[in-house]
Amino acid sequence: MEQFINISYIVASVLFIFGIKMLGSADTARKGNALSAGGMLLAIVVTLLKQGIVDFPMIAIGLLIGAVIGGFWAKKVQMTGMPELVALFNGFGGLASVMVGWAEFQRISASGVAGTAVTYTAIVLAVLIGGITFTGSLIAYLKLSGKMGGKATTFGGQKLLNLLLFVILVIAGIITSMNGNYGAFIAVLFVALLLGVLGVIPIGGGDMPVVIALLNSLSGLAASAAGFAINNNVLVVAGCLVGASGLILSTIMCKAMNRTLGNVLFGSFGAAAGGGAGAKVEGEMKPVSVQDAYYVLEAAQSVVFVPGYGMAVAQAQHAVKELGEILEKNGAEVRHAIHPVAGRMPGHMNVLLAEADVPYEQLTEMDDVNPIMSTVDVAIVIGANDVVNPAAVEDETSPIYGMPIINVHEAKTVFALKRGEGAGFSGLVNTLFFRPSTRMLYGDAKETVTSLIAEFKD
Amino acid sequence: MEQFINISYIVASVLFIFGIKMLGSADTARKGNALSAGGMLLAIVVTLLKQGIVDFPMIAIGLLIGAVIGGFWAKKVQMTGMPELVALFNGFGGLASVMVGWAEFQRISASGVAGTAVTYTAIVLAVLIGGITFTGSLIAYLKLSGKMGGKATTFGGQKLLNLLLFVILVIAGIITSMNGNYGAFIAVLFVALLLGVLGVIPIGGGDMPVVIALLNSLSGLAASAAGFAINNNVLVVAGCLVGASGLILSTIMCKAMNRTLGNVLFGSFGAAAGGGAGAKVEGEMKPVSVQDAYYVLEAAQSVVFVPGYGMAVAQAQHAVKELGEILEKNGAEVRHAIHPVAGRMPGHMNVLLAEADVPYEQLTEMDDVNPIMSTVDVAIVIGANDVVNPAAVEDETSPIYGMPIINVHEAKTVFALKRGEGAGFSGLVNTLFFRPSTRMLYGDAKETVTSLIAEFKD
Amino acid sequence: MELFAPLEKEEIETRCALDPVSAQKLIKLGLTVKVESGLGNCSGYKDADYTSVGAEVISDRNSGLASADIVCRVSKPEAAEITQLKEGALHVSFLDPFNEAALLDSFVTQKVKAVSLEMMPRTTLAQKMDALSSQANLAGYTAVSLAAEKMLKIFPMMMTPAGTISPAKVFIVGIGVAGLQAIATAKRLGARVTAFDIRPEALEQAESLGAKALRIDLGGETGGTSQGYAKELTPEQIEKQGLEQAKVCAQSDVVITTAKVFGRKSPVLIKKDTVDSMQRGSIIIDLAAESGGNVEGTVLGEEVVTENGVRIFGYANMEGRVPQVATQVLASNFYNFVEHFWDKESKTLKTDPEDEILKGCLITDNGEIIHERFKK
Amino acid sequence: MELFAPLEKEEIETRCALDPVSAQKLIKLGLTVKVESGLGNCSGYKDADYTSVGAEVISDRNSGLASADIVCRVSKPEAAEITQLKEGALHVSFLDPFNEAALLDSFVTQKVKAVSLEMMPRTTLAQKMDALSSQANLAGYTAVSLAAEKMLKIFPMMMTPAGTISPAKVFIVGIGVAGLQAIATAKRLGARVTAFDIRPEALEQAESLGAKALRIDLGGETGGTSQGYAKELTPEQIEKQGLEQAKVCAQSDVVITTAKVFGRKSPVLIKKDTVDSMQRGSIIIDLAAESGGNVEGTVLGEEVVTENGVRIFGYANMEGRVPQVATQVLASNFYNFVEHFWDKESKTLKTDPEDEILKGCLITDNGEIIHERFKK
Amino acid sequence: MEIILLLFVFVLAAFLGFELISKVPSQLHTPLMSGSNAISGITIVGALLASGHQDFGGMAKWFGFVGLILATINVVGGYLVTDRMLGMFKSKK
Amino acid sequence: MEIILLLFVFVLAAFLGFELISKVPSQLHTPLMSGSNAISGITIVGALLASGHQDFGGMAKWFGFVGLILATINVVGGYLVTDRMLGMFKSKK
Ligand SMILES: NC(=O)c1ccc[n+]([C@@H]2O[C@H](COP(=O)([O-])OP(=O)(O)OC[C@H]3O[C@@H](n4cnc5c(N)ncnc54)[C@H](OP(=O)(O)O)[C@@H]3O)[C@@H](O)[C@H]2O)c1
Ligand SMILES: NC(=O)c1ccc[n+]([C@@H]2O[C@H](COP(=O)([O-])OP(=O)(O)OC[C@H]3O[C@@H](n4cnc5c(N)ncnc54)[C@H](OP(=O)(O)O)[C@@H]3O)[C@@H](O)[C@H]2O)c1
Ligand SMILES: NC(=O)c1ccc[n+]([C@@H]2O[C@H](COP(=O)([O-])OP(=O)(O)OC[C@H]3O[C@@H](n4cnc5c(N)ncnc54)[C@H](O)[C@@H]3O)[C@@H](O)[C@H]2O)c1
Ligand SMILES: NC(=O)c1ccc[n+]([C@@H]2O[C@H](COP(=O)([O-])OP(=O)(O)OC[C@H]3O[C@@H](n4cnc5c(N)ncnc54)[C@H](O)[C@@H]3O)[C@@H](O)[C@H]2O)c1
Repeated sequence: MEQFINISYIVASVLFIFGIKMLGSADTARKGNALSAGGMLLAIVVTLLKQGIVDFPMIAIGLLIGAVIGGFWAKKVQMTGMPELVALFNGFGGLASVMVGWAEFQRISASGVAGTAVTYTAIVLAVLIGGITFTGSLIAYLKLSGKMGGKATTFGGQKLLNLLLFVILVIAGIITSMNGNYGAFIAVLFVALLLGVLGVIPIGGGDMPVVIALLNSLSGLAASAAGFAINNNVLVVAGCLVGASGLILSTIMCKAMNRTLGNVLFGSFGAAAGGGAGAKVEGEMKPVSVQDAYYVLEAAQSVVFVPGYGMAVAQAQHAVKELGEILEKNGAEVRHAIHPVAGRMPGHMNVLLAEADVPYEQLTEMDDVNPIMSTVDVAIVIGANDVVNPAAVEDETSPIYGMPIINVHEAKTVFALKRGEGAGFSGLVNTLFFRPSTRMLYGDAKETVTSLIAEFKD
Repeated sequence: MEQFINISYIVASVLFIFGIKMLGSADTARKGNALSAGGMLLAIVVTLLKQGIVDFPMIAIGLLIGAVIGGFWAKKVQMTGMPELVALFNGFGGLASVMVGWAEFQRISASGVAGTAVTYTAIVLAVLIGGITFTGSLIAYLKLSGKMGGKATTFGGQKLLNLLLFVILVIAGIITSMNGNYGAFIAVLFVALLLGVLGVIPIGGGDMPVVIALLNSLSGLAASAAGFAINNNVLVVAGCLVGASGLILSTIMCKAMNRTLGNVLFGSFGAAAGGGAGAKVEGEMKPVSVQDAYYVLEAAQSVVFVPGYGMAVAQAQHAVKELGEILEKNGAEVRHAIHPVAGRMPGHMNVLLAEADVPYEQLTEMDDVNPIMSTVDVAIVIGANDVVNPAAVEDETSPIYGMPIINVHEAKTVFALKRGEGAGFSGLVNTLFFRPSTRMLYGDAKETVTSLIAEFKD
Repeated sequence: MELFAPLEKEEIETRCALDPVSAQKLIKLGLTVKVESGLGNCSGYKDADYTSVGAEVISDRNSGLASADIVCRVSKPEAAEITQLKEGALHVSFLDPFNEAALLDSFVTQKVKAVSLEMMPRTTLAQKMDALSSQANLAGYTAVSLAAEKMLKIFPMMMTPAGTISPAKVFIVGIGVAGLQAIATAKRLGARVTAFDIRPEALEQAESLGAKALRIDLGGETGGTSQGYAKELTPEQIEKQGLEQAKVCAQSDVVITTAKVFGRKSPVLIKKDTVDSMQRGSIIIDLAAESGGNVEGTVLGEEVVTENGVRIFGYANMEGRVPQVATQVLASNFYNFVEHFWDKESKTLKTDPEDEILKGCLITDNGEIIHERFKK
Repeated sequence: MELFAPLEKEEIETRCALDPVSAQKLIKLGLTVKVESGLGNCSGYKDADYTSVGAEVISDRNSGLASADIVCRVSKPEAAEITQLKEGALHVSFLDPFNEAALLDSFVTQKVKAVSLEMMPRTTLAQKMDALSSQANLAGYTAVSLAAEKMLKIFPMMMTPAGTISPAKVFIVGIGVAGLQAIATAKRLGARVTAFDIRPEALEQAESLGAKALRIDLGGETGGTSQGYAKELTPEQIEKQGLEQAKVCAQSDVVITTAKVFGRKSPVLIKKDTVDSMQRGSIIIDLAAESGGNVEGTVLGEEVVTENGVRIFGYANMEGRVPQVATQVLASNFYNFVEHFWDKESKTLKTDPEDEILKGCLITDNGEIIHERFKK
Repeated sequence: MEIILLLFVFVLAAFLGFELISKVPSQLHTPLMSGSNAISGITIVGALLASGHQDFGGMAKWFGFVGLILATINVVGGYLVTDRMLGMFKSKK
Repeated sequence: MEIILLLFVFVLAAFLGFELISKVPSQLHTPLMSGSNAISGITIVGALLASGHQDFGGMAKWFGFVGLILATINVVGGYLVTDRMLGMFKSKK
């Protein structure tokens, strides 16, 4: 029987593997979810066959209560409320791992025979990670559902407090692992719960989806740790799968926001520290990888291309047209904004874009695109320079002051495609490239656009 | 110490994982190989630390002999001789697994305590798979090195013999697994060796690379089985990694030859059976998936595009031009062969291809491309029909008999892009689409070409 | 066998029947090629170009006509010249057979095999000899280049520092070979092109070149004949078509009409009121002018400026505006014709009257009219 | 303020200074706009078009000139007309200031502010008022459309049933604004284009439009001045350049030259022997004809056919062949100029002589020549 | 040895987890998160053992019971919500 | 239990193996084959045990010895040949 159960666990794990894989692509996602649910059912059923499982009434009641609550909430929730519900569920999962760890700890304590260091360590990890997951998810839930201010909350001495808690945690953790001291165990639990709160409070509501993905990864790890504690392989495998894939997912989500994970998690601390000093700094040209640019574009709703002489030099027009088509298929609104002096002859861009068969309808004049620029998610500047130089509208001393430009600097994100630090025809420095919302995609424009296309095509 | 060894095994396995992953891409392949070699070294060294390892002189001698022979051959071999050497090495690996299994079998027999069914089964599998690998690889080696006729060899009654051997195998295998009977064990070994020979002999020399990849996968599985036999996790993991990735690799290699694995392995049987009857059959239109087409194109050295009216309807010219560029970058020679009457007006294809900026140098006239057509690896017919209808040169009763066509039917492989069964302008049936070397890529030409491009961009 | 290409006599004809390249190919085939002196003058070739490839340049037209087994020329012959031909000779040219019954009779009398280029079947196999196609193609191109040169505006769109120049709007009526090439050329230059034809498959073809197809539901039966030529429309259909077209015309800078109905006077597709609704300075090129014109007000061979400043060009022989290529492809058609029926062994033409192509284009043979449609 | 656009007097001038659209924009700005009756005749506008946007159409040229604060016109004025201008008025037109010292003196005497369009600085900021650019652009386009219309062959490649028609070979010498547009247009039509310029960056620009750049190592110093105009070459450099160019010319169907050196007679880039080496029927369009021509044998305003059948077009006012757009962009340049210096409050022009643009193009002011290069 | 093998399993699962997710379209980020959240409810197996196994008694059992309820909510709710999300996603397309 | 965990390890490794190789350019087919052939020489660990371990004696030991030599050839030769192939491949590019 034990063999059978364990083989079933293997099957369940395989179902989880397929489930996760299929969830990653639109066509198969729903079936993937069903598969993984099947795996879960299998794991639950065969567990009930385990030798030594006796208290079926208790189990039945527990399952029933849980299923009713979970089912009810899941059915009732509005589309808009789903993310916060997921956060809540995730928190419960974390707490469940805490409970499993705690129960095992109790069992060992009660049995009188001391557990091994490995088991204790596993229990500590399960409780620690599970605890953080629980309160962290709860805060995320509160923020998302508006029951708590969505803004990033920081307070003085927070860093110090965190440090203190960390020290306590390490000491208590070590003590527990060594000899299963109950007090230390409770200390770990307590600190974990606190850390979850403190960790999530400073993060703004807009970043919550990433945080939930990360907490989700953590709850997987907590389950995995619980698996080590009770020596159960399906817990280890399924938990670890979730842990790893969740981590990747949160990274991907960060990239789609043009952020890093570190920036999301600890960004507000930096902000708190560096705040106050409002001086306008020059900044630097921040390069971005094609892959990261892809994640941003993939999530963009409106995109404006701004071609310039560099597009002509690179002969990138066909690639640009294709990228435009792909973005449109992906659901974005695509425009090509042509500045009257772009290129080196009147109508330079028109010739090229007509050659690439960009429909005339997508060609937008400067005066038409500027008013909507602030609603644009991404402006892609392709080898243009002078025609997007904000100095023309901002810097009275600039030789091009007074020339109307395409105001890409108002777009949410700007990707500037250039080969290097080269100036435009007029030889002026362009402050656009130094702005916080601008990212540089260095390299020949055609190659860059082609690699962007490649990213879209998997 | 045991813990340490096992953790080192985990590290070694991780190195193998990275190694295989990195071997799959040109930039990292060499480093990947080095990493995996590092993993191997680690595995060997920590094994020597194992409790109970005492006979170091023996080990030293064995390692020395093996290293000298392997190193010498590896250094000496010519570039052209490498594949057969790999086959030989692979055979040795298989035989080594046989030996490990046999040694374990001996040990158990000698110890007097009967082994478990699981252990015996594992031993049988190790010996069986290892044995097949050994002789199979040997035959592959002989065929490749020209020491044996490269042609597929079949003889009457082969099928019957195979069946007989299979029955013996099953019976002997079961007996061995049940009670470790030595005679049955030897029978398994013997049959395995024979099966290896019989399995590879009927396969032609051109298909040997696929066979070696498959045998390589088998030798991995043999190692994995040996791992089960001696309860060693690194053997299980590394062997299984090789087994799975080798299987995928052989599938990929088959696709690159526009074949299926089954066709490669058992093709000659079919040929032997259906041979003789030389009647010209009509055949059928065989569709091919975009992915399989990709594998063929990826391996092609020379490609000819033959555009027709369908390319114009689909407005696929930009995509075609891009695919051409990609193929060129991939090392293939690319031509666009324009038939004078292709399209619906004189110069129809020229307008479109010029719009897509296909260089004039790549446009080839019918009379220039036909003489080299038989050396072309792949001809891609994009919505052309009448202009590639072999009836014009072969069927005197055809209304278009006498019109020169582009002889794509002479190319090694033809991919025909059409939406369905539609006829061309002249309304004639085109036998090209029914020929054995032709594969249909159904769908709008632009979409098909775009998906092909997507395949190339990973 | 001897092949002779006489000088074209019509003033307007800038093309000729043979260029040096095709002459050379004919000679390679085994023919003796004679051309009348000055043949290539208008299309950019000198007599020396012909002699250098082995053709004989003769000044005596009459002897050339009298001794030739094959006579190739562009325009139909004068009746008088037919009588000079050898009995059994082959005469290949445009003939306008529906309107030139007398000419056909001369051929009959003289027992000359007369091939009418107009009657070449529009099959895939015959396309290499199809002079109507090869010439219509060039007519389509020159129509656009003429329009570009005559227009007060430019074709492409340009977004310039001095404002945006909008692309010219071009409307092509009749999407045969000429119409398609006109679409392609106008598109290349950057115009917005709309196109119309009564044959639905032609609309798809226009789209395959990037034009916008104007789809008008004419009701009733429309479409092409089996030969690929357009059927004649009922008056109601023409009415409805005119209405829809007028709307497009009013917005167009250039209108090019190419609709011929084979063997008849071309239909009038653009009425005077439509022309009057067009903008000052816009241009109409009527490629059907020679067969009566698709536009009310077209005058053959002339530019007409209407009161409201619309300019209608009814030039004849539009393909003759690029005489060098027109001659090149036409000569190639002649060569392909000869080559197709050439018998290598006997070094003569094998003219099997059951051949599908000959059935289409051979009008007279052996002293009688053998073509179904012209039999009396 | 009052702005007046007089009729262009030169016979060849088809453009005019104002189109209705820009007139309307000027009126919106707060100016009173007067145009002489018949102004837009050649460029496709009627007097009614002007009145409908609020401009005043007057027949009395003299009163118009006398009362205007700003006079806009295309070609330089007759000296007599300058004396009719109001003191302190602004006169904007092409002036050819290097060759018309007398005219400048008249402006000085009359105390008129004269702006020379030729002298507009070639900076990014001034580009919207740069009439040289806006017109050269159209000249480049018309050069190609003229060539297409005049050629015996066609531009695009066509692989047809009647043989392959090879693409026309076009050679563009001088890759300024006109050269670039010529490249673009010829490429669009399907030609193989080679281009040459002495400025290396111009070669890159040609390539950015898909042309093949002819790279000749001239040795010594070459390149543009800071203003973007070309420097004059030494005789040896011209020699060497001629040699390389001759090779390309010999193979070209169309050669278009655009090389002007500012303020001087244009360099002769294509010598007679080069022209003689070209093929019969090939075409040369010399866009520099007005300033002397880049080609030996160019005659201003005419088509010259050489002995070996090469046709050299030295037409003047090429941009005037598309007068409607030429007027549109030129008027837009005028408008942009006025708008740039317009003071909304006072509804007058703010002409700060320290302004970089005015420094470049304002020649006379307050009864003296203030431009550095023309000061005596 | 057993713990080592568990560790091995853990490492392999981690690699597999990383390999499985490569490029997820942004519309699927939330469902994927939600779906894998449901999988993380696998801790339910632990809770089942703790609440129903004879080895566990007293407090431990009750902890297990609470854990069971929570984990069940996570599992049941998680799968259902994910399914709903994916359903909408599809119909939207 | 141990055998089950080994099986688990096996299954996970199989999935990982499938996921690792997706699209290999055709020039790399042979090196990849050769490189993974070298890895399959991992059976050398088994041979080491068989030839050097005290538990093994008599015939078994000698089988192990033969296995050791063969596996070593496979490992050493395999890695070297692969490296040579990849070296040429690079210089060719
Ligand atoms: N339109 C006209 O008629 C005309 C005529 C003459 C002059 N101009 C002037 O030209 C300018 C036009 O502005 P613009 O924004 O189009 O161009 P721009 O200001 O000249 O800038 C071009 C940019 O493209 C980049 N680039 C060049 N080659 C590239 C390649 N292969 N891939 C990627 N990037 C490349 C260059 O940076 P890197 O070197 O770092 O790559 C440069 O910053 C204006 O100043 C205008 O006044 C216009
Ligand atoms: N060149 C000329 O001047 C001229 C003029 C008139 C006629 N023609 C005649 O036209 C023919 C030209 O031959 P051809 O080989 O170019 O064309 P074709 O024989 O007419 O064949 C076109 C093929 O394209 C396929 N197709 C149509 N739309 C498609 C799409 N969107 N995607 C993919 N496939 C598509 C059709 O099959 P499905 O329907 O199954 O997709 C059809 O088999 C000759 O017979 C010629 O004589 C030529
Ligand atoms: N088989 C071949 O290889 C071959 C060769 C040449 C042409 N063709 C086909 O023959 C057909 C005719 O070609 P063509 O250029 O000689 O035709 P055409 O000169 O006879 O007529 C020109 C076009 O005008 C259209 N037309 C006629 N009446 C009209 C009306 N009232 N309104 C609008 N349009 C009208 C016709 O449909 C035709 O498309 C085309 O489909 C062409 O593709 C086939
Ligand atoms: N700043 C701006 O926005 C702006 C506006 C318009 C033009 N420009 C620039 O000004 C430059 C000149 O433009 P243009 O069209 O008025 O020039 P142009 O008419 O003065 O000369 C045309 C071209 O001929 C070339 N040339 C001169 N002598 C030559 C010789 N011997 N051989 C070959 N070529 C020779 C010149 O280099 C120039 O490219 C261009 O680089 C253009 O991009 C800049």
